[in-house]
Amino acid sequence: MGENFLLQVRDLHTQFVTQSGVVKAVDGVNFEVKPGETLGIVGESGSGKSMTALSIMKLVPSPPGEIVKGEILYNGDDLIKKTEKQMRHIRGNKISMIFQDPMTSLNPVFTVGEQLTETLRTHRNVSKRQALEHATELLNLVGIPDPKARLKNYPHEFSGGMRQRVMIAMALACDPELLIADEPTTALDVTVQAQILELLKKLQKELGMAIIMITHDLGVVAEICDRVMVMYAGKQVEFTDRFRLFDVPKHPYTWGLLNSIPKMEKEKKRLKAISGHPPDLRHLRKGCPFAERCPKAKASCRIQAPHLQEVEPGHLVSCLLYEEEKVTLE
Amino acid sequence: MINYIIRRLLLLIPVFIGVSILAFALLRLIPGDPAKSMLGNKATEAQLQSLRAELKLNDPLPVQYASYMKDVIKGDLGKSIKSHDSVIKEISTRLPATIELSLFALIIAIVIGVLAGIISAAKRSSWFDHLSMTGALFGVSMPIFWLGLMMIWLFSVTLHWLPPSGRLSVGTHLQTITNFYLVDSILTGNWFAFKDSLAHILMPGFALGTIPMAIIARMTRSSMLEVLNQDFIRTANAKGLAKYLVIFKHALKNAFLPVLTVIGFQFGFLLGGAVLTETIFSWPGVGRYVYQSILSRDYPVVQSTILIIAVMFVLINLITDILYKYFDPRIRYD
Amino acid sequence: MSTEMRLGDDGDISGTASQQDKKRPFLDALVSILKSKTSLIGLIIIVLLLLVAVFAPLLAPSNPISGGDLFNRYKGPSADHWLGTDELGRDILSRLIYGTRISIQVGIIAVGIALVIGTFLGAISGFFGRWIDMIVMRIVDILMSFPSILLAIAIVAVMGKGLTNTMIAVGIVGIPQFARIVRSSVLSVKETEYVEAARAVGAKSYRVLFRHVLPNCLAPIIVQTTLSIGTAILDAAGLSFLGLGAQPPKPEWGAMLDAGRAALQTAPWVVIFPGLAILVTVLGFNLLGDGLRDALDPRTKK
Amino acid sequence: MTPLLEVKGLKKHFPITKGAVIPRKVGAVKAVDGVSFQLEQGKTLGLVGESGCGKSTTGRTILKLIEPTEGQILFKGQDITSLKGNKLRRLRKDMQLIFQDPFASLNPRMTVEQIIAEPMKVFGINKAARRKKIDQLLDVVGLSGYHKNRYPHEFSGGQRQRVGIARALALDPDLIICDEPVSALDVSIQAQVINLMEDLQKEFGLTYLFIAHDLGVVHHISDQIAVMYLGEIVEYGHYHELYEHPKHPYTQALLSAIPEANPHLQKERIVLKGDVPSPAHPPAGCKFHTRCPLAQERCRLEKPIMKTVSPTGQQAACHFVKEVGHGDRFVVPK
Amino acid sequence: GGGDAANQDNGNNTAAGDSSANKGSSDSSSDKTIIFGRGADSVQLDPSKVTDGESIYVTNQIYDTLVRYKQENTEVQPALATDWKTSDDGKVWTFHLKKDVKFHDGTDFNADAVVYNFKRWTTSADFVYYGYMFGASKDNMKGIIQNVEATDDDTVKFTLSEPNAPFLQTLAMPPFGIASPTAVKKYGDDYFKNPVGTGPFVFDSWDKDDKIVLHKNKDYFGQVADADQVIFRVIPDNGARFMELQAGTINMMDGMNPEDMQKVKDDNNLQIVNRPSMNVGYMAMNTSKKGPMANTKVRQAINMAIDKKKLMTLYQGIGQEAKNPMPPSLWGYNDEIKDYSYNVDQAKKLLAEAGYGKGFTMNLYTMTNPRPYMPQPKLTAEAIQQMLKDVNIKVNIVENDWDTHLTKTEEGAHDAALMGWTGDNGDPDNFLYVLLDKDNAKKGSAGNIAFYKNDQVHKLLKKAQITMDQGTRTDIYKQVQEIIHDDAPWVPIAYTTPPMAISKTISGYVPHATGSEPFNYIKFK
Ligand SMILES: Nc1ncnc2c1ncn2[C@@H]1O[C@H](COP(=O)(O)OP(=O)(O)OP(=O)(O)O)[C@@H](O)[C@H]1O
Ligand SMILES: Nc1ncnc2c1ncn2[C@@H]1O[C@H](COP(=O)(O)OP(=O)(O)OP(=O)(O)O)[C@@H](O)[C@H]1O
Ligand SMILES: [Mg+2]
Ligand SMILES: [Mg+2]
Repeated sequence: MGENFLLQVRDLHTQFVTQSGVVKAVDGVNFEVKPGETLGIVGESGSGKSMTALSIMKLVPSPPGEIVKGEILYNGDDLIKKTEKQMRHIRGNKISMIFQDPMTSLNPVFTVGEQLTETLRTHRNVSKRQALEHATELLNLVGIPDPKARLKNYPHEFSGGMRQRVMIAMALACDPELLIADEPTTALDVTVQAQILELLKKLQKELGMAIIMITHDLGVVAEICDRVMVMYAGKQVEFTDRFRLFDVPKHPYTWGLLNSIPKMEKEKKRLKAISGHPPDLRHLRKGCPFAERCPKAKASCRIQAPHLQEVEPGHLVSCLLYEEEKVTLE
Repeated sequence: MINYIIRRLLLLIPVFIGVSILAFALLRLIPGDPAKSMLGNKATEAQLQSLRAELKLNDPLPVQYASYMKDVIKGDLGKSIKSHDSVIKEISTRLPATIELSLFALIIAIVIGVLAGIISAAKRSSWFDHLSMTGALFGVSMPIFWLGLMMIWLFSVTLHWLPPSGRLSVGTHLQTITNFYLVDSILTGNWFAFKDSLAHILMPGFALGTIPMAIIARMTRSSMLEVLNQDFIRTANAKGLAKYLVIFKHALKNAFLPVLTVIGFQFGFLLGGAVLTETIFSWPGVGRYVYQSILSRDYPVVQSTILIIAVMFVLINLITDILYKYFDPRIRYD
Repeated sequence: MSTEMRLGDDGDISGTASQQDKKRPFLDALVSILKSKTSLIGLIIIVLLLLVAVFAPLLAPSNPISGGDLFNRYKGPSADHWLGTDELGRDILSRLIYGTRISIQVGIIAVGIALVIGTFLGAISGFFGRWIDMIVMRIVDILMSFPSILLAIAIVAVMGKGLTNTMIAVGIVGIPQFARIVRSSVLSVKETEYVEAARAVGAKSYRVLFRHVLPNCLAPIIVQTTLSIGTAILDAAGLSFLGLGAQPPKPEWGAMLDAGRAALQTAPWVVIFPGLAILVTVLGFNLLGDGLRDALDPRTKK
Repeated sequence: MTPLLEVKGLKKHFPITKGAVIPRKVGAVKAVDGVSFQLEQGKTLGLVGESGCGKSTTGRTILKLIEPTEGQILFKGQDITSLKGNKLRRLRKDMQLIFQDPFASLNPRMTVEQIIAEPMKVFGINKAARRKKIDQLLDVVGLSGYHKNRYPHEFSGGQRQRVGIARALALDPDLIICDEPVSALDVSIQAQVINLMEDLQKEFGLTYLFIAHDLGVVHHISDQIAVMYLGEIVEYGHYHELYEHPKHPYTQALLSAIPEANPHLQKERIVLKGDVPSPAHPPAGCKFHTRCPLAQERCRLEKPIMKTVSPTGQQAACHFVKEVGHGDRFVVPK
Repeated sequence: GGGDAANQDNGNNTAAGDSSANKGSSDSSSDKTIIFGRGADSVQLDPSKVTDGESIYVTNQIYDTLVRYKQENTEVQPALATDWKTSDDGKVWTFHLKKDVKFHDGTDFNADAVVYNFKRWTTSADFVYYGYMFGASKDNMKGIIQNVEATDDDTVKFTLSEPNAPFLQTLAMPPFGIASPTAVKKYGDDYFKNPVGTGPFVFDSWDKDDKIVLHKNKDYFGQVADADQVIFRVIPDNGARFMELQAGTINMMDGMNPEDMQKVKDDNNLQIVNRPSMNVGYMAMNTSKKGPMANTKVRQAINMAIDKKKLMTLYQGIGQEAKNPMPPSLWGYNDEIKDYSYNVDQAKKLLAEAGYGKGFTMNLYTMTNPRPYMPQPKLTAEAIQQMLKDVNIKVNIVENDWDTHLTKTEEGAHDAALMGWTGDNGDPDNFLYVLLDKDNAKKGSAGNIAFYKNDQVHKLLKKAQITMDQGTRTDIYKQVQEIIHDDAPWVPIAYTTPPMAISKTISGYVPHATGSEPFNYIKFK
């Protein structure tokens, strides 16, 4: 591929060794992020979204977690081979990350100003004054009124939405090329979520960084992502652009997911739920992990593991249905 | 803030009343006759009678209590039955010894305990972690009276390194200002006395400080581990901060809050532990004194000492509480 | 109905981390204790102590009380007396072995007192709140204002010396700890939705408290109990060391230490071994307590 | 026909107290501040609103798990507002609650069988009858008999929610208050539970008060929807009409804020300023005026009343909507 | 001793400041300092108010009495009084006082001072010894001393209500040390910590529970001390105190662990000095209790069942088996009495005769604190417990601190109790009457805790009290001892010679039988 990618993740495997078995939290994931684009990662709880993101940052809690295989190429450099010290130079500087829960992600005993300038002073050789000025600008950028005064406040003096804005400001402090947002709006109310999504859209337009947006809300995906990766039980099941994902979903799981969402139509139809529940990652059976719940599953699905395949240009799916014969769903 | 402190102080009033009643009642319930213990076995019945009258021992208990409290409020803690000296004097000559010992033990405990706890948490599962936590486990299980004896046996009897008892060697002279010998010897520039009093306080200080040290180390470690697991630490790491900053700035300030409370509580332990330590090391402090006074039913002494110790204990906890809130910006007072 | 549900017949169907760190029944705790090296050591120590206590008459080489000969005082460790003899010429090993019975008895009874009273007070205080809470907590505050050893000494002074009174004193001193721990877990459990559910179906207060709230406070209570046994043994030994606890000729370890103290220079073994016995016993309970805490506390399961 | 449930002017103010010795009231959290509605047998009323707007408190007050401050609750025509003791307990048979958190709402120390049996035990139903009922309930909610002896932690979230539903059904209630029963579940599981609840409603003629913050879900399950803001109902109406033609600016903003799973739909979004104000200090006048894009001077001063805004009975409390007819109560159309 | 961390060269370091200088003390860096280590602090330094040895020990250095015991026995010799005479009826005593004696505060010692002191002792029940020795009570605060008057500056006349044989002996007791009236008035209630006497040492300072410092009285009318300073240090733990002695930081101590005796013998720098015995340690059996203890045969059997030879191992050579209620060092001791010999079979036989062949259970009260006559009371009790088990008597030990022990035994709570007595004045009356006369067998305030009541003994003891001739009295006391031996209210256990360990750098120290002695005879090498 001659394209210029900001980030390329190749065959990433991250696992946890626990008392009750090995959890393959990320099990062979491949994707790439182009400069300035927004990549969405969706999937149910426990499907490995956060671990994929933390693997990129090399912040997988270790022990018990460990990246066991794969490459993470950032501008062509493999992050996996980097030392902890080199990584600290990249984190918060080239790649930033914001987390789901703005309530707990800020240190409660330091002022917001302290936490904001800290990032700057770590990565940029600036004076305290300059850092404070920059921090004021940042707060202004993310839409916090009266930024100068607010710098002296502690996190608990902000509302949830405000805190998430502070988190975003902190992530943007050093003009990163890539922003990873792990469910940044899940803990927020819809009206506040709308504010944050608008803000992210605006910032991306202005600053031009790439975003990896992790979410379980297909609505959010539909709204801001350029391309989407769907994960199930640590595996990547589908990877394509958002229009194809919603218009022509290929994987039965994606399809089931879309059908599970109540549509706001006048005529109420019974929901088409996916049966069963996600598998225990410690005791994965052979074959496709979705086979147990898949309405299209065949005997072979329980034996043979599918591979990720480009079934149509720009549309990758991991399902046996497409490996043997081309089938279209509904 | 001031309001908060005043409110907390007011809240202490019922506790103090309770404590004083308890201290008062406990002592009256002890079997035996203080008049007799005062006069000895050669006293006549008549002598006993007149002494009892003098000490108001024949009054009903509530009357005794009321008159005691009236005096306490006036700042008069009464006279020791045994020595006839004013209780305030008796206690104030011994209290500095106990406080010096307790503070010394506490400082050792905090310095070593907190450091060991931080390093253990930061280097979880390292040999240091295993070693210090095993040590801490032995520490919390330690009968300190035995530890004290073993220290004496080793360092005094066998090795002759440290003196087995007292605060200062007999021939050593020290001009007392604060009655904390270590402080006084520094203030007067008397290095010989400083070395001497340090040699004396080492063993009792360590014996007394062992359990708090172990508790503080364990608490610091688990508190640090808990904090290190929290989201904001992940944020700090994601910002690319250096590791020492993450641990000593972001984690420690949060983790220290619960440790602070534990430290406050340890002070009470130290005051109690002083009974045993002071007995073993012949330390002329209140711990030993109150124990002996309990045995000889020296009512005014025991009552007042218990009251003073309880007040100190409660105040220390109040102070740690206030510090806690002072350090934690999330808590407001109004 | 609900044809979508196809349940596997395997029991373990929880799929996410958050599902696992919920409270488990105590069988699981036992398993995880057996798996942890340190708590296993604790368990082994305690089991051994219990065995020694039960089989003391079979294990002890001689009579711990009347087995002495005044002409045989302060003999060092030898083939006849592995740990030497004491101030009355009695075999120290035998006395230590019988002392196990006393220490375990002290630990269990003292903590039993603290457990029953403390749990009761903490439970009603946390559950009913208001003035009950106010009163109980003030009492607890008052008790906690005394350094515990001092309070225990005072109580023994009032009730008279002896093992029984020592157990009671150590028990009383332990009450506030239990009351506070139980109260705080009752307070948090009281707010849970399953307690609200119990109320919503019309269960009466006592039923809610005893069937829904208290069973869910068991984990901290069990941990506290185990750790308290260690502390109680330590405190009781301290009181005996001061001459207030077990009276002669009871082979209580603290009392043995006290008696041997006079001969520290000439016969240190009289002091060394009883102290070691206390240390190991308390260590055993602390190890087990730590293990239980890890096993029962979902937070440490990460 | 009288509605199954009627709520008139319901208020719940949680006092904010100060002072530990003598607590005094210094304010109130106006969690529910004058809520009125009617709910007919067999229907579902959806209650939506942002976090903290008082949805759960409304539900709990109706169940009399907390005492209302003001207002009236009529159940089957009977005023239950001040019921106490055994009468209240008997009422509990007819009203049940399903919780949001499938992990916190089941007693972890009880087996599924015990959990489901609990309500029946409380009402003294004998063992044999209980057994039979439990088997029947398990079947109804899609669990198998062999699940009976398992503990909650052995189940997945969706299954637990089924156990919670079975418990709620154990006494054959008429009304079930569902407090965000699917919010904690993943989409795929959420759909299963919604389907189950719909089936149960049909089969047993249940009436639901369905609380949620997800408009999509509420839209799907409800007959009528009430939108709450800061303890008050600001709009009320038929599920689809309200969705298609929201009249209140808050409802409009809420609807526009929902990201829809349709990439082709680029909707014009109304982004509200700021956050929901604290219910302890609600704004005067129209409570929404601080965030309302249409707010005028009048809104700051004058509290809007509920107005019927469409012939089908849709109502809204806003100065700027046109009134169609009168009535300050909602009537579910037959 | 070993190289303790304590100072060797403190002389150079004390120049910085001397805290004890507040009373104009002498240079504390003198080599001639007696540092005496002991287990407990003094209670008060007013000897007339205290009963404890630790107080008396110190006051004995500060005060003089009218007459004083000789250094090596309890014979009386002149002190503040140069000579005396008694009237024929034994009721009037006249003392001539030494001239030109001054109190430490510079005021004159004279007859008025003596009168002042005796009057003072009749003003309150606090003056315990006065009450006890002279029979004062609430109604009669003066007791047997009807009148004390100064007939001139140097003469004092005592008028007694009845003759009192031990009167002179009693006046030699340290509690009757003469205090400076000026100081008593000046300090009032605080006098007890500002003692002023005429003795060989002058009070300097007192740090409670730590040390009392005295310095030499250069103008002492008797032998002026060699030591410049005396420091009494409190080191409660016997073992620790001994270690200080080994380290050389103290040079005298009392209250050794018997176990440490051998260590002293092995140490070239230390020596043991035994205090002459004037005490007896015993087990009293409560004859007033119904049951076995009231039975003479049982008491005799118990006497036979106790192996004193074995018990002596607990005394480590400082004890001598006792057979009488008074020590052999006193005149009037009956050495012809043959002690019950250890014989289990005989004991069992006697018990069977008394109807207790199957044995019984009894309690045995004991004290926790070591006493001079019983250095290891706890162990003694335990040993007795073991021995009596052989004759089927089950013993429950009840252990109490000293005060409680006294209270309990005086009330008669015990079946048997360990007890002992140190003589006050070297008169047999001070043993036999106090400990075994029915006058002193009153519940609640008994000196006679065997509650032994024998009318013949009573008659004899009373007669001895008013007999002034020592030969006659000797005969009476020997007879009393025989009766008591047969009735066996006690098991006499030991007479001890309490050991003092002292550094070999001092000499001339002669411990006195009464338990304390002035240090002015001590010499430094
Ligand atoms: N510390 C850990 N030890 C063991 N397993 C872990 C640990 N952390 C995560 N896992 C497992 O890794 C898997 C992936 O977790 P991850 O957090 O990536 O899920 P997610 O998709 O982000 O879910 P959510 O939507 O709940 O955030 C889960 O099955 C989880 O059980
Ligand atoms: N027991 C209580 N004491 C004081 N305030 C309370 C209490 N319970 C609830 N509140 C307050 O009342 C308000 C409404 O709470 P409620 O739980 O009813 O909101 P909700 O709409 O259910 O929110 P959510 O969506 O977060 O569940 C909140 O501000 C809450 O803080
Ligand atoms: Mg996640
Ligand atoms: Mg709610």
